[in-house]
Amino acid sequence: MAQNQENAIITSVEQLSAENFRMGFHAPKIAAVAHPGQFVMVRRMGSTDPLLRRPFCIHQVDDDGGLQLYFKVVGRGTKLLSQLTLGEELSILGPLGKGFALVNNRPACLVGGGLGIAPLLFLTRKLAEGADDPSQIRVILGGRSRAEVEPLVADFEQYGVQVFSTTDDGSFVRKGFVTEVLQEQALVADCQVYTCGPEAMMARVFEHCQEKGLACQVSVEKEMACGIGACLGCCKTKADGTYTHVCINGPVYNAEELQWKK
Amino acid sequence: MAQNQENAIITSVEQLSAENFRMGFHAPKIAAVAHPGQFVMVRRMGSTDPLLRRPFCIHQVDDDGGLQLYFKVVGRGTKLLSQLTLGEELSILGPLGKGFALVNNRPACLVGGGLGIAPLLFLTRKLAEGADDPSQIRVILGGRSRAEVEPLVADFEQYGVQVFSTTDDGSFVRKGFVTEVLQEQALVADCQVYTCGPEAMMARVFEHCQEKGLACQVSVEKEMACGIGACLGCCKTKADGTYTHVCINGPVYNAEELQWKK
Amino acid sequence: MEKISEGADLRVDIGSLELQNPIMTASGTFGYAREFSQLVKLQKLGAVVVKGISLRPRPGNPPPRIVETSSGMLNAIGLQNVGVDRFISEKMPYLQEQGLPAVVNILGDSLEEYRDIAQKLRGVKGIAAIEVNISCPNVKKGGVAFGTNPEMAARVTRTVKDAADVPVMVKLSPNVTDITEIARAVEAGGADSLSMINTLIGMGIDIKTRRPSLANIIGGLSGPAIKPVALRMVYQVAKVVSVPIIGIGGISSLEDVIEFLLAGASAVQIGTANFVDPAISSDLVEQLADYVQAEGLSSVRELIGALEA
Amino acid sequence: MEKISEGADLRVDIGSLELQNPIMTASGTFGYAREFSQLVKLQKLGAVVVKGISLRPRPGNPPPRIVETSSGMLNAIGLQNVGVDRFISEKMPYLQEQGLPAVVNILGDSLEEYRDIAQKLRGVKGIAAIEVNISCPNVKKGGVAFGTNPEMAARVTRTVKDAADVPVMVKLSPNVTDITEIARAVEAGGADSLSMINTLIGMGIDIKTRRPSLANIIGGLSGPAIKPVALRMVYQVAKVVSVPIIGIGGISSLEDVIEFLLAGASAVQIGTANFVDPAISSDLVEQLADYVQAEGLSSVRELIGALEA
Ligand SMILES: Cc1cc2nc3c(=O)[nH]c(=O)nc-3n(C[C@H](O)[C@H](O)[C@H](O)COP(=O)(O)OP(=O)(O)OC[C@H]3O[C@@H](n4cnc5c(N)ncnc54)[C@H](O)[C@@H]3O)c2cc1C
Ligand SMILES: Cc1cc2nc3c(=O)[nH]c(=O)nc-3n(C[C@H](O)[C@H](O)[C@H](O)COP(=O)(O)OP(=O)(O)OC[C@H]3O[C@@H](n4cnc5c(N)ncnc54)[C@H](O)[C@@H]3O)c2cc1C
Ligand SMILES: Cc1cc2nc3c(=O)[nH]c(=O)nc-3n(C[C@H](O)[C@H](O)[C@H](O)COP(=O)(O)O)c2cc1C
Ligand SMILES: Cc1cc2nc3c(=O)[nH]c(=O)nc-3n(C[C@H](O)[C@H](O)[C@H](O)COP(=O)(O)O)c2cc1C
Ligand code: FES
Ligand code: FES
Repeated sequence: MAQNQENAIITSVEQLSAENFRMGFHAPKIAAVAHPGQFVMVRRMGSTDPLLRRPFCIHQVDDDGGLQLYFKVVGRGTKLLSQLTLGEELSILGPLGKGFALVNNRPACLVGGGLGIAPLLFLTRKLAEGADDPSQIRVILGGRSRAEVEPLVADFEQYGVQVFSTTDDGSFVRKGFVTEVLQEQALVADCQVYTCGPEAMMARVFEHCQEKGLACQVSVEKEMACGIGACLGCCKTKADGTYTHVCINGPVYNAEELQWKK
Repeated sequence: MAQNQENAIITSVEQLSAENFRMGFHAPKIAAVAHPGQFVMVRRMGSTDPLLRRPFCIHQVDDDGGLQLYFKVVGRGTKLLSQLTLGEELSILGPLGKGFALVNNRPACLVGGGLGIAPLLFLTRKLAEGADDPSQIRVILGGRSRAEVEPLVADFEQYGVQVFSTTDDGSFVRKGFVTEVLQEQALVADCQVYTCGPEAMMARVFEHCQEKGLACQVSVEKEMACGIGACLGCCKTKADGTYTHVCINGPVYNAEELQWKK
Repeated sequence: MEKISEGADLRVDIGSLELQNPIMTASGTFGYAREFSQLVKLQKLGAVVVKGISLRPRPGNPPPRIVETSSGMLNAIGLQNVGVDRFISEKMPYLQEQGLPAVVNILGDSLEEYRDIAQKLRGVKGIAAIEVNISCPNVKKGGVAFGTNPEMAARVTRTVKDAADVPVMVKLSPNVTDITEIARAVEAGGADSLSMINTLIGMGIDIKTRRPSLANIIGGLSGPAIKPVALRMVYQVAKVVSVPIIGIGGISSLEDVIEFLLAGASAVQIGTANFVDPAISSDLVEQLADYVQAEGLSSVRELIGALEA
Repeated sequence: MEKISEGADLRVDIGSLELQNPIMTASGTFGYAREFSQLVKLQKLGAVVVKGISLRPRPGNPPPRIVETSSGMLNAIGLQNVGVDRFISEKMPYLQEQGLPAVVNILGDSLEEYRDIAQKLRGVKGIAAIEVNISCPNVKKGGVAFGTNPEMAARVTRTVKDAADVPVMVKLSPNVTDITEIARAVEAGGADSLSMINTLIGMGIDIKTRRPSLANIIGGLSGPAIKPVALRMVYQVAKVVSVPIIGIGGISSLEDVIEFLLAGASAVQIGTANFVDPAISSDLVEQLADYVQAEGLSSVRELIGALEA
């Protein structure tokens, strides 16, 4: 694990919907070693409030040191982030955590809900690059409405994967939950499922995988202070009742490792 | 006193030197009632650090609701302020305090040092507007070096007043202190002196005025929390040893009212 | 702007005192209300607590008196005030004219001073309650603050209670090992309500001059920085006393107000936030009304102590 | 980047312990140092204080364990740690290899536990000192924290001092009425140095769920928010004890470090700031060296207690 703290310049800002933003940074050291499913912790300098860094999945990296985040404005930190403009500087710490275990050349199904779509783009690219037939990779994108899904579809389709979209309100493609789309896929037993999204959604995806005997990797969230295993703040209960620290043991887990609320 | 709290949009940003900025705002309610020598208190929203508003003299106002501040980056608050860009919004509270007592149609001499130049531009305009012969108004601008003085000269000259410049290091016009220029003016006894700048400079200007029997108004600074007489934080010792509150009784005083360090 | 929800019932009871809503302003941060007359809708406030009043006028501490800290500020105003007599003749009339429920914050060096102030305030129109600042040093006991010793805290409470003709609110100092011990003593001493917290004791240093940032060396820390401590103390005290509590400490938003109510406060005081946004106190009244309505509560009272813990 | 001033003498003495410079990291905020190995220049640090160690492993509190506050954070980690045996076998080797002076923070439920841990640490290579966390509840005394009672604080100090074979640093709790009383008691109990402060007790509430933000309800407040309180306590204690003091609380910049030294601290610990900027501790060593040089000081020791007040 090569961790870095970089002062990264903002190279792009896209507002994908009222609350969702995609931002590009020049963060060559982090981009060079990032793995899908890992995250970074971001901080604006010059003020002690908000104090702590904010964690975000690595949405995408490119070969020129570019790193993208895809985030939603939910509170003060993300609000301030969304107000930054091209050329401004941010401190980025990463890459952090354990990412997805890439299972190449086996059918894959990626299920993202809302902001859970964030880590799946980088993952899709890596899986597609390692696949003989990228069309065997299915990506299910769900969101509350059109704005959470539509702007991202083309980014996934460029890799030649099959993209299925669904929205809670039916404003884009079809009305329904990602799990319904997942059920229809009739996935083969050696298919690897990767999922990220709200806990309740991931719980349902996992339930489906258990029924079908599919391997399921989940990317989870937890409040974090340090991101590097030092504060012991980001603990989550495992299936066996003991604690795991999401920043170093996660954020990606095999779903059966964790305790899921029924 | 009509006080207002306005969310004001930034309409201009000029960087006059490495550390000195001039910023324009659309603050029509405040601009409409402002008087030279009054100040405003400014706050960036969205964070509790820095917490308190920062006080700045009103540098200039125009008839279209425009209000200008001239400030120097000395700490975190002014640093953040300097990083704001066109169109961003700031909360401005004002106008606050008692400004200069305008003595029209008497010779006037305005002495500004460094950032003390800030309130003198608005004052110059008002005095010039009220004067039969603006050329009887002398303005002495001093600073550590060229960058603190030169960019402001034309703004004063536009009102037909006499402008004298001096710099500590001689990098603009002449080398020396404002008091030297003041001494050379051989001001008549009914001349009104207005001064703003570092305490030591104002003390010397006042000393000169006492020697020559000239009336001297000074604009002083003090740490402030509220700006409206509520916190009692901004106290300064008067000549008689009692305290005065700069935000409501000042920032402009007749120099003899205050205690001056020898 | 005028969108205060019609139906919302914001009334709260501080013992025998009913307030139209739980938003008060904190002593020393709102002057004598008049200072804010153009910036806030005074009429909307639940009550106004005035700057601490002593028996005789006090000049206060030399400058510097304030310094900013991270999300907070230190003050060492030194209890500058005009004294109780001039307070009654010069400051009360405005509050009376405006019909603002005034809570008079009082302070003293000795039990006798507290008593004398309370007596002088008897019969003065417009005083809704006396708030007793017990963070002051007891000169006779070597300068130990009344509020740090349960026995002294109880005695000053009793003294004021006996002398006053209005409800007595006692304002607790947070600079103690066990706030519940002091709270219980003050309750036993006859307090009608408790307000908490006063400032934490802090200090700042100017490294350029190598001198303390405040002439008084130490000062009181207030603002958002102290909110977690204040909230914890309100929560702890609410569990052990039966008199109403007024929450104070760093309150700057509707969310903060609700946190204190949930923790067990019946009302709150807005302090340092008045400096940051002079309109905040009446804005919070409006926001609270909207919240109560939006949440479908029959009264703001439903929030008091409603924490699920 | 490598511009640490050659000539600057940063050495300080913590009793018999000489540190190459006064910058340490605070317990619970720096893991066991290894976590920071790629982000900080470990070799530059004066010392590393490890996460608090108990006699037996502890799982810690359920989540949520942390929540941000204005310029601070609350934590209720619940003293999760691997226990002293595994600490020695699993964590110490890295610190030994790196030659990092390790200060071992210890905690217990009883005097016996403190004693047993100190005994187990005897003879372990690389331990520069033991730091005794006395903010823990004394189970036998109904859960009152050792650090809030002068007598108990003195006894736990004496117990560890008698059992340990390295200097003993006692870490004071700020949640007390009179910190100087505790400090004196701990000094009399045999402490070689005092570190201060531990976290203030605070609380947060999530108004959406109406539940406390922390599963443990209350937690420890740290970060820049508490700096003024910490600085005040260091200043007060420095005036009444003769053992060295290590300042802790919200330190996040060179300016903060100097403030604590001026107030009377001989060294400082960097806590929450490590989360904000993982490189800060060694950066501060470099900045301090530059400062000492720029100010023309013959040694950083000239700053200690040099406040003009
Ligand atoms: C490993 C990891 C990866 C993440 N990746 C992304 C991503 O790619 N895109 C994205 O939009 N968001 C992501 N998040 C969530 C993101 O970190 C939070 O939305 C953000 O920290 C909120 O900051 P704020 O200041 O805007 O909100 P706050 O004002 O701090 O809080 C607003 C709300 O957000 C919740 N929240 C605050 N901090 C966190 C946190 N660390 N984790 C989860 N919820 C939090 C609070 O409980 C509250 O309800 C990720 C979180 C983790 C732990
Ligand atoms: C009535 C009044 C009018 C002013 N007008 C102007 C003006 O027109 N242009 C201008 O550039 N500056 C003006 N100042 C000073 C300006 O308010 C401070 O420079 C500013 O508040 C510093 O904020 P900061 O966060 O950048 O500095 P901080 O980080 O807060 O402090 C940096 C340095 O500035 C000093 N300082 C902090 N606050 C104040 C304060 N309120 N007054 C004086 N010094 C302070 C500190 O002691 C410290 O040395 C005025 C001050 C007052 C009281
Ligand atoms: C400038 C200032 C002056 C104060 N004066 C008094 C006072 O006279 N009497 C008193 O009981 N409290 C006084 N306080 C304390 C406040 O009323 C309040 O308890 C404290 O500031 C915490 O609330 P806050 O964080 O909202 O400011 C003062 C506080 C400040 C900041
Ligand atoms: C997440 C976290 C864990 C901590 N764990 C311990 C601990 O195990 N033992 C201890 O004595 N102090 C512990 N502390 C307290 C710190 O060492 C320090 O005293 C306190 O945080 C104040 O310093 P700061 O403001 O710089 O963080 C912890 C603090 C934090 C934030
Ligand atoms: S965030 Fe600090 S241990 Fe995981
Ligand atoms: S700044 Fe508050 S009284 Fe002057």
